[in-house]
Amino acid sequence: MSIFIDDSTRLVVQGITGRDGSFHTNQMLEYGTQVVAGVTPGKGGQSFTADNGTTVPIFNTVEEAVEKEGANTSVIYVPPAFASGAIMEAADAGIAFIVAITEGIPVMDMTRTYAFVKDRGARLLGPNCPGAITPGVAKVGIIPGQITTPGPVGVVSRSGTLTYEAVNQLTEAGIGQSTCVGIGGDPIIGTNFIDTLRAFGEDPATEAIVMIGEIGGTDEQEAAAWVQEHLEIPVVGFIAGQTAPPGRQMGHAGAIISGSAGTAEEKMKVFEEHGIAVAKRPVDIRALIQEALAG
Amino acid sequence: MSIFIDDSTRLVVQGITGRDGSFHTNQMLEYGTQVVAGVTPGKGGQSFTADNGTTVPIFNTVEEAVEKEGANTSVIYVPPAFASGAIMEAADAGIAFIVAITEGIPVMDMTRTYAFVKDRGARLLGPNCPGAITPGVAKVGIIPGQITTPGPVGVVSRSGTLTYEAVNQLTEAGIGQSTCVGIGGDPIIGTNFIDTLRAFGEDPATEAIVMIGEIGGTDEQEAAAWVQEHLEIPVVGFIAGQTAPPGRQMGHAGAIISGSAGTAEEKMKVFEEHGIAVAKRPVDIRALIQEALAG
Amino acid sequence: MDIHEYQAKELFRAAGVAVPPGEVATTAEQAEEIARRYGGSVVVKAQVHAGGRGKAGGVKLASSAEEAREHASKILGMTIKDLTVQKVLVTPIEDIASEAYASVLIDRETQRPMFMVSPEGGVDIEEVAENRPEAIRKLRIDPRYGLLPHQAYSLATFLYDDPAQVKQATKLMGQLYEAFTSNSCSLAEINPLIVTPEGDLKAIDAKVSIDESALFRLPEVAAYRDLDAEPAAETKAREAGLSFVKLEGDVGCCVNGAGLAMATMDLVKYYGGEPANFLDIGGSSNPDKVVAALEIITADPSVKSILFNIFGGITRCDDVANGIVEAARRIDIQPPIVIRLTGTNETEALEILKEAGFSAYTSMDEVVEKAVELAAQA
Amino acid sequence: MDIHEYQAKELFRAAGVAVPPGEVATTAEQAEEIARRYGGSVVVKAQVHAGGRGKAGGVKLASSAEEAREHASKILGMTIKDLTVQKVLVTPIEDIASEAYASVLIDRETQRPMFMVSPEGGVDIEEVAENRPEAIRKLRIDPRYGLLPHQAYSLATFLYDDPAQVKQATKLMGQLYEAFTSNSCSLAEINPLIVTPEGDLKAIDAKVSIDESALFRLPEVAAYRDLDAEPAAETKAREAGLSFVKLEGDVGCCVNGAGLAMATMDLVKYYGGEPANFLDIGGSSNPDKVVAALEIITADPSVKSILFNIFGGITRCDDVANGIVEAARRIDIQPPIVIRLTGTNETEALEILKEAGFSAYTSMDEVVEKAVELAAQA
Repeated sequence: MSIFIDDSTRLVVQGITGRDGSFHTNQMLEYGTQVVAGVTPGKGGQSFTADNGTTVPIFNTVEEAVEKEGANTSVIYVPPAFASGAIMEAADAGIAFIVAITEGIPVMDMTRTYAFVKDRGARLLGPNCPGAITPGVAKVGIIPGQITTPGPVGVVSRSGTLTYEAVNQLTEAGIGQSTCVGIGGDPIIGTNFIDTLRAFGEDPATEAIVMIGEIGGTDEQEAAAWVQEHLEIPVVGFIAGQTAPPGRQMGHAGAIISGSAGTAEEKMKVFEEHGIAVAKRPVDIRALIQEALAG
Repeated sequence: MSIFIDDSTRLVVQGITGRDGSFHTNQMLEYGTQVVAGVTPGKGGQSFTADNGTTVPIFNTVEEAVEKEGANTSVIYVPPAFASGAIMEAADAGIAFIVAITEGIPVMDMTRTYAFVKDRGARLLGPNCPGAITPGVAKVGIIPGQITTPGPVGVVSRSGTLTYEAVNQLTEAGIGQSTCVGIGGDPIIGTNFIDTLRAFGEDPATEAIVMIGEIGGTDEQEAAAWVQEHLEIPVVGFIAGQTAPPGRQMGHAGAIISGSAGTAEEKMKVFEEHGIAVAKRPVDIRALIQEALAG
Repeated sequence: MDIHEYQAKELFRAAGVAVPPGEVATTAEQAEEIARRYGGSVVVKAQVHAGGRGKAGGVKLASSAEEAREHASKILGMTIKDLTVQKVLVTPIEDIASEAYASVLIDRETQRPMFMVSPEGGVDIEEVAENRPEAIRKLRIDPRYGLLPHQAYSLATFLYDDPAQVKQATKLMGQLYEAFTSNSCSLAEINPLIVTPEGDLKAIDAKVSIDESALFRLPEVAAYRDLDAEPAAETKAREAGLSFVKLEGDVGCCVNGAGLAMATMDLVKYYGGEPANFLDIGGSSNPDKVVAALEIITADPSVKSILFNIFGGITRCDDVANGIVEAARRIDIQPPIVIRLTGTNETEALEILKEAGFSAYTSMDEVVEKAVELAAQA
Repeated sequence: MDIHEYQAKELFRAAGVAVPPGEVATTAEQAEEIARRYGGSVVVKAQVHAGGRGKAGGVKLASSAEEAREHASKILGMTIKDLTVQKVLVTPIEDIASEAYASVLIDRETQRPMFMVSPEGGVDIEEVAENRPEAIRKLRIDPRYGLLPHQAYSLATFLYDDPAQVKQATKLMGQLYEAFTSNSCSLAEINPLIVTPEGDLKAIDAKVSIDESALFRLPEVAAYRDLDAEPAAETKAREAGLSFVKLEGDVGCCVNGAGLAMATMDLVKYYGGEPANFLDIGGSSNPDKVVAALEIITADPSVKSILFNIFGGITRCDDVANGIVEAARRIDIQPPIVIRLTGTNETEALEILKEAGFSAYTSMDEVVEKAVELAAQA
């Protein structure tokens, strides 16, 4: 078992003919993901031929991809100016799980888009996220498949490459993952820590969770309180940004300490108060999760 | 029993200090309606003294009227430019049943307002409607109380004075009403025929229904189909506008025959096809409803 | 409120829609001059609030400025559906590769703005709807979000295959929607929407109706109202706060409430008469309104009897009675008046009327029968 | 992107907010001339992207044009939080009856724009939030509907009792929200919002941050970027598509991904070092970016060792390796470089680096320890 993606995932790639879209479609196909359609307005009727010889039909609209190929999941690699529209198109076409990789979508667009996706009852992951991977089954997004291995640990993270680091630590220590989810670092995201933790909590295959946060906002604090109240499996936490100065944005639009709120120190303290074991270094995740699984 | 309003109705009057608002607050109080609050921004803290000596507290916002007086129903007598905002304020404050009397609210405003009210889970009656009355219990709006009498017939109508005519016919013939509802003649209204018929269908006190339509649109046709499929009690129908010329708006914003659609002839035909007895004249409603009740 | 084609085109242009140039003339000489500036090859189009202008001879092609003048002199002053043509629009002839249809209106069923587009333009869209419904695409717009990019694109692909035209049409849908919402339209229609041989989309004809209720905050659009283009009686009625529509019969009707007014007209017909008008005096009972109503009704020479049907609610019957008495003092009313008053302050009203020598009834059927009888006798 | 107070006021004025006049001076003489035009009684305010200007001596009242010149000559060129003041805003002194606070920002929790208003203005709103939270009203706005009239009214009544002020404030809330949304702000703040003795509301200080992601469609706002007001290294980084923040330590960091970059800095500290910077080269692996990154890092004289931590995903390790080799050819890099590369094309990358004589690691802890050690030895 897993969360968000499994062997019933039928993926449509929005922006399949773009640079990133085509590169990652190859990667996803190679990993075994069922990529059933691509969408590029104006290129409907053409098809995408992968490095491994697979061909994927291209449509003008997501609606057609749903009707003709039964797509139920979408991944979005379109430029920021059009990404918000692409998300709404997917939700409007009945796609249940939408993964937006695109970085740099205007926040004002996302406030409306987030509301739209909720109105349509779909789940959005991201934007500005690496996507999700269920090791050995399917990947949707850009997480490198080779660093993952199937197993009992769910990974959820606001970061991209830091997620890879954490997953890699687990894999190197021989600990597999149920699903790895990058929720994205933007101020407005479709799926937050609690949403993901809840899904892991309902997944029988997930026995422990690694949660990777960073400075800025209060998502981690709220997640910690939720974990203590609702979750029965153990959680190991890590927070990046102990050395980040207040008031400066650290790459991610959301990674900024405003006034005295959102420091790494505060978040780590709240984690510990709510029974989440805190890793001081990424490498410490190994021992803590081993302990948790043994516990 | 009744629909929409009963003895638990606790009414707030939005625009209570205006000309229409104060006149009808008097009328509603006199009829026995529990008018628990009034709202006029800037006049919070004052109170409204009715002709019969009752005083009603005035608040700046509906929110206060709900918090302090437990208002659950609102009636709106504010000018068209502000009426749409007043409806949204009521819905946002948790009012469950909102009656908008105001005529001339821009349709574009109402498209958003209608969506807002639905989002908040409230019911809107109107705008541009005479409101509703449950004879002997309470009235919300402007239907003259003296022409009604309690009994088993539900009345629903797109029109104002034509509703009075129909109700008066019933009362003169000794046939009482459960609730009389004027849904309003605007193109965009909160509660349509089917919504009202459904409520009557679920009301054990209603044994037959009078439905009064007019030219324009297809609401009556859809209602007729719904009646045949879902309603177990008899319905008597009347349609105004047999002599109305196509393409001309007859007073109501919605009363216009567009092309060949929405004629009185068509609607009467559809009524008969779906088992609704059609009164040729308002006076014929008497006999038909007597038959229906006897049947 | 209907506005003229040239006004609709102004609104469309302001929203960015590609509309060919054009100017309005009120004389044949002006039309000639405009046509000369456009090189002579123009269309002269009657500006009246009526459909079927083409069939009525109100739209003519000219190949020279002189011909444009001749056409204009024929069209100006002609009558189309009872309306006298007082202005013509002179606009260059466009070459046409294909014609499509696009409009936005308010869909009563879903309570939302709705697009209707069809690749079959330049024809009566109602006919297309009836005969080939599959040639029409309807799309409702959620007012909370407006027209979304993928919706505009899907409308465009329903009309065109060529990517360049799809791109233009996608943009145009947004502009049309913007024109619709920012001007509080009840209808905004382009028919035909053409593609020129060069591949450019252009709005050749435009029809727009504005929601009267929104005019208070759209002063520039409100100024589009062309009083010359509507019957004088309707102007007078609107200014007095009445709602009036002229009909063909001889029984003048004065009623409070639109539904009751229609039911009254229907009852006139039921008893063998023909109503002369629809007239709703509205909810208020200002005696001045009643006077204005009687002035409008009596100005129609075909009226043979006058029928009042008042159900007092907000409307006070005594106010109406006073209005009738006042009007009888001020104007010379020839046709006989019969009156039905019931509801609020009915007793006082009947007293007032009786003193002034009017006959009053309390039943709708009685009064209508009487009015029909009086008209027949006249 | 932070913009200056005078720019923020321009955006507010454009949305209709009542903002007192004001002009910008870059010399003391200009300041004097502006002050003279305003009658001499002015405030001279440093225009830098930093809070606490008042405490730092960057805001001074003048009662004559001469005094304004003196203030300006002191403020221009002064350093506030590492930033040199290059412009001052000269604006008339306003008499103040009361001060309030109003802002709109993005609330991460509800994913919506949020108003924050307080009748306690002119002070640090964070302090108010901590000590007297009941003095702050927060209101989330549903982006599907925008600010509704009753919401604006309820914010206004939280600030004022006087009906005339409530009316002005209701209007102002709409204008502030309009400024916030139409300029894609992440923050739009008025502090203080004053009432003059005459009862007029005015925005005396303004602070606005713009969402960088929206600048592509806001060319006029994008032009507000003041390159002189930010460190040259950050300008260079942004232009190269990098994300860079200068810190106080001596271990230069070059990482792909913001989270990993922060974790790397933290690990430097863990092993007893201090990071010299935050630097995220982003997802793409263009060798030119790596060259630009090394140029920026080596331009900082406090850097004693340079640490690369690359986890290849989209980023290809061989591209990064090539960038490092290329940079070493083009620029003279003094501090020692240690490199950790893992992930996509790792093997090729290690080969490239080995050939060029660089030491490479595959574990994050190893490489950080080594970099800290090297910095300590330098």
